[in-house]
Amino acid sequence: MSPLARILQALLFLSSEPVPADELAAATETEAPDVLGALAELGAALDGHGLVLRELAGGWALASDPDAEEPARRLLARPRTPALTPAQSETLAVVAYLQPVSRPEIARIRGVASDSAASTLLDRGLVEEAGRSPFGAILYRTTPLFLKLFGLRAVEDLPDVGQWDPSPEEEGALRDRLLAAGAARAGAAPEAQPAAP
Amino acid sequence: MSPLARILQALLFLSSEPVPADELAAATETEAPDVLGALAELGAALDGHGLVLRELAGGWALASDPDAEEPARRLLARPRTPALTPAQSETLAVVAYLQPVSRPEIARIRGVASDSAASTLLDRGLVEEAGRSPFGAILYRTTPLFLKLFGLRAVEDLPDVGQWDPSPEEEGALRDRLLAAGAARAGAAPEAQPAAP
Amino acid sequence: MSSVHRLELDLDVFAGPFDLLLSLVLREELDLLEVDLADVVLAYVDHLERLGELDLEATTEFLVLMAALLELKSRLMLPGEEVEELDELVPAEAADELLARLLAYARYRGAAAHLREAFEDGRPFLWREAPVPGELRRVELDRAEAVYDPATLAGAVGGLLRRPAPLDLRHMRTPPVTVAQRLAVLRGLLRRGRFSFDEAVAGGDRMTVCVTLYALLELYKRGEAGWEQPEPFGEITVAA
Repeated sequence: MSPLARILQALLFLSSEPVPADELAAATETEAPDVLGALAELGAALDGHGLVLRELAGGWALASDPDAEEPARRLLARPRTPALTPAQSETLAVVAYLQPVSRPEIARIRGVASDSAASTLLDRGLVEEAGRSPFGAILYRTTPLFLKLFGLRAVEDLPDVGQWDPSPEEEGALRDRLLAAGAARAGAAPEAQPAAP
Repeated sequence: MSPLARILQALLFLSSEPVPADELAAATETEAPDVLGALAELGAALDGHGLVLRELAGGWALASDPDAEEPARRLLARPRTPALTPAQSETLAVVAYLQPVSRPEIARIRGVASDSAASTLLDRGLVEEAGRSPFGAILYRTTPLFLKLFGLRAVEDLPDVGQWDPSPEEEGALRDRLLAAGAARAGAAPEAQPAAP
Repeated sequence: MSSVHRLELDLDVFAGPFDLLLSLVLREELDLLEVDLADVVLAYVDHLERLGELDLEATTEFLVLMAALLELKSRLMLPGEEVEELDELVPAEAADELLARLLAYARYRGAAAHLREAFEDGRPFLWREAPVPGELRRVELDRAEAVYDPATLAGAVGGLLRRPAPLDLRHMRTPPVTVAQRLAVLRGLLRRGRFSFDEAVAGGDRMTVCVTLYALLELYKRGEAGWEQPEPFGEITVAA
C-alpha cells in the first residue's frame, strides 16, 4: 500500500463517523483526487481482510466484515438493533422522500396518526427536526445516521420513489376490484338482493 | 487470510479495549491455540497496512500506525463548530434569552422534548448546568464559550427580539409570552399560572 | 364464524388503515362482497383498544375510510340496473378520492419495504465506537472565534412567539333553520290533512331539508304523524 493509503486507513480507523474526502485531503495535506485514488487502493488491499471500506453519509468509513457479526455480538454483548416495524418504516419512507415534512402530512399520507412511530425514529436518531412549517408544526428530516445505517451516500441516492407507484394495469385492477368486481357477479351472488333503502 | 484471522481483525477493530485471547476464542467458538495462530497470521497480513497488531497487558488490540499521528491530530482536532440544527438553535435561543431555564420549561415552549438538542449543546460547551429550580429540575445557562462563538461580550448584548416579534404589541415578560405561545401551539388553553422562576 | 377469522387477519402486521384496505382489496381470492366489513371495523377498534390507549384520531380516520368502502360495497350489492341508476345519484367522488389516496399510499408502502430491506442489508456491518476524547469535541475557549450569528437566536425566539391563527368559526354560524321552526311548519301542514315531504320543504336549502326530516322523525316519535314511501326515492306522503 502507498503511504497515503496507509495513513487514510489509520485515519478512518480513528474516526467514529464517515469522513468526507476533502477533510481527509486537508488532514493529509494532499488533494482530493489523490485521496480518492488512495481510497480505491485501500479498498482493494482490504480484499480478504476482516474490514470493508464503505462510502456513505457523505464520507468514507471502515466497517467490520458482515461475517464477523455473530462473533462480534458475542464478544461485545451488543444486542442486535431491532428491525423496523411496518409503521416505523412507512413513516421513515415518507420523511426520507418528502423531507422536510410535518407530522400532519405524514398522518395524511399514511391514513393514521404516526406520533409513536415518529418518536421512536427520533429516539433511534434516524430522523431529526428540521425547523417549523409556516403553521408552526415541527418539520422532520433524516439524519446522517440514517444514511450510514441504510448504506446510502446521500439522500439523493434513494431510488426513485415512482417505481413503487402501481402500474396503470395495477391501478385499473385496483379500481375494478374496488368498484366493479362485485357488479359483474351481481345477481349470481346470494348477497345480491335489493337492499332496502 | 484465514476466515478466523479475518474475524479476529474485525473483532479487534470493534473493541476499544485490548481483548484477551481466551475471550477471542470464546467469541469465535474456537480454542486459544487456534486464536494465537490466527493472530500471528493477522499480524503478518497487516504488514504494509495503516494498522498494527499489538499485544498489551490486557490482551490484543489494533492500533493506528504511528506515521498517522500528525494527520490524525489535524483531522480530529479541527474546530468543532458544525452548523446548529433547527432544534439546537431553538433550544439555545430559549436558554440564552431566559437563563436560567429548566428542561421542562424548554419542552413546554418548544412543544417537544428537547433532551437530545440540550445534550449536544452541553457536550459542545455552549450551555452548562446552573443549579436546580425549586422543583428540582436542572437549570441551564449559557457559557463563556457561547459568548465567544457568537461574538458577544455579554448576554445583555443579545439582539433585541423586537424585529422578529410577530406581535410586538403584546404585553408581558418574554418568558410568560413564550410559555403562552407554546401552550397555544400545543392546542391547550394558555396557562394562567405564573412560570416557575 | 366471522370473516375476520376466515381471513386470518393479524391486525398487528398492518401499518395502518390504508395498508389493511389495500390488503383486503388486493387479496386475490377475496371479493369485496364477501368481506364482512363490520367485523373488520370491530376487530380494528378492538386492536386499537388492546394497544392500551384508544387513539380517537386513528379510529375516526379508519371509520371514515371504512364508511367509504361500505358505500362502495353497498353499490356492488345492488342488481345491475339499479347500479346505473345509482351512478347518477351517488357521485363516484368518494370512491375516486379513496382510490387516489390508496394509490398515493401504495408508493410509500413500496418505499417502506425497500427501506426495511436496506436496513437489514446494513445491519451486519458494525462500526467502531471509540469515542473522540471530550476535549476534542469542543473548541478551546482561547481559540474560539465568532462563527455563529446572534440574529439566528433572536429569530428563533421570534418564531417561538408565533401563535397559530385563531380558528375561523364564522362558517359555523348557528343554523338559520331550527327544529322548532320546522315542527311548527309541519304541524301547520298536518292540520290540513295529508301532504308530501317535497311540499314541506319546497324552495328550502339542504339545511332546511335536513332539519325538516329531523322534525318529522320527532313527530313520528311522539306519535303525531306517520308517513309512507311506496318505492325507493319515491314521494314521501305524511299523514296524521
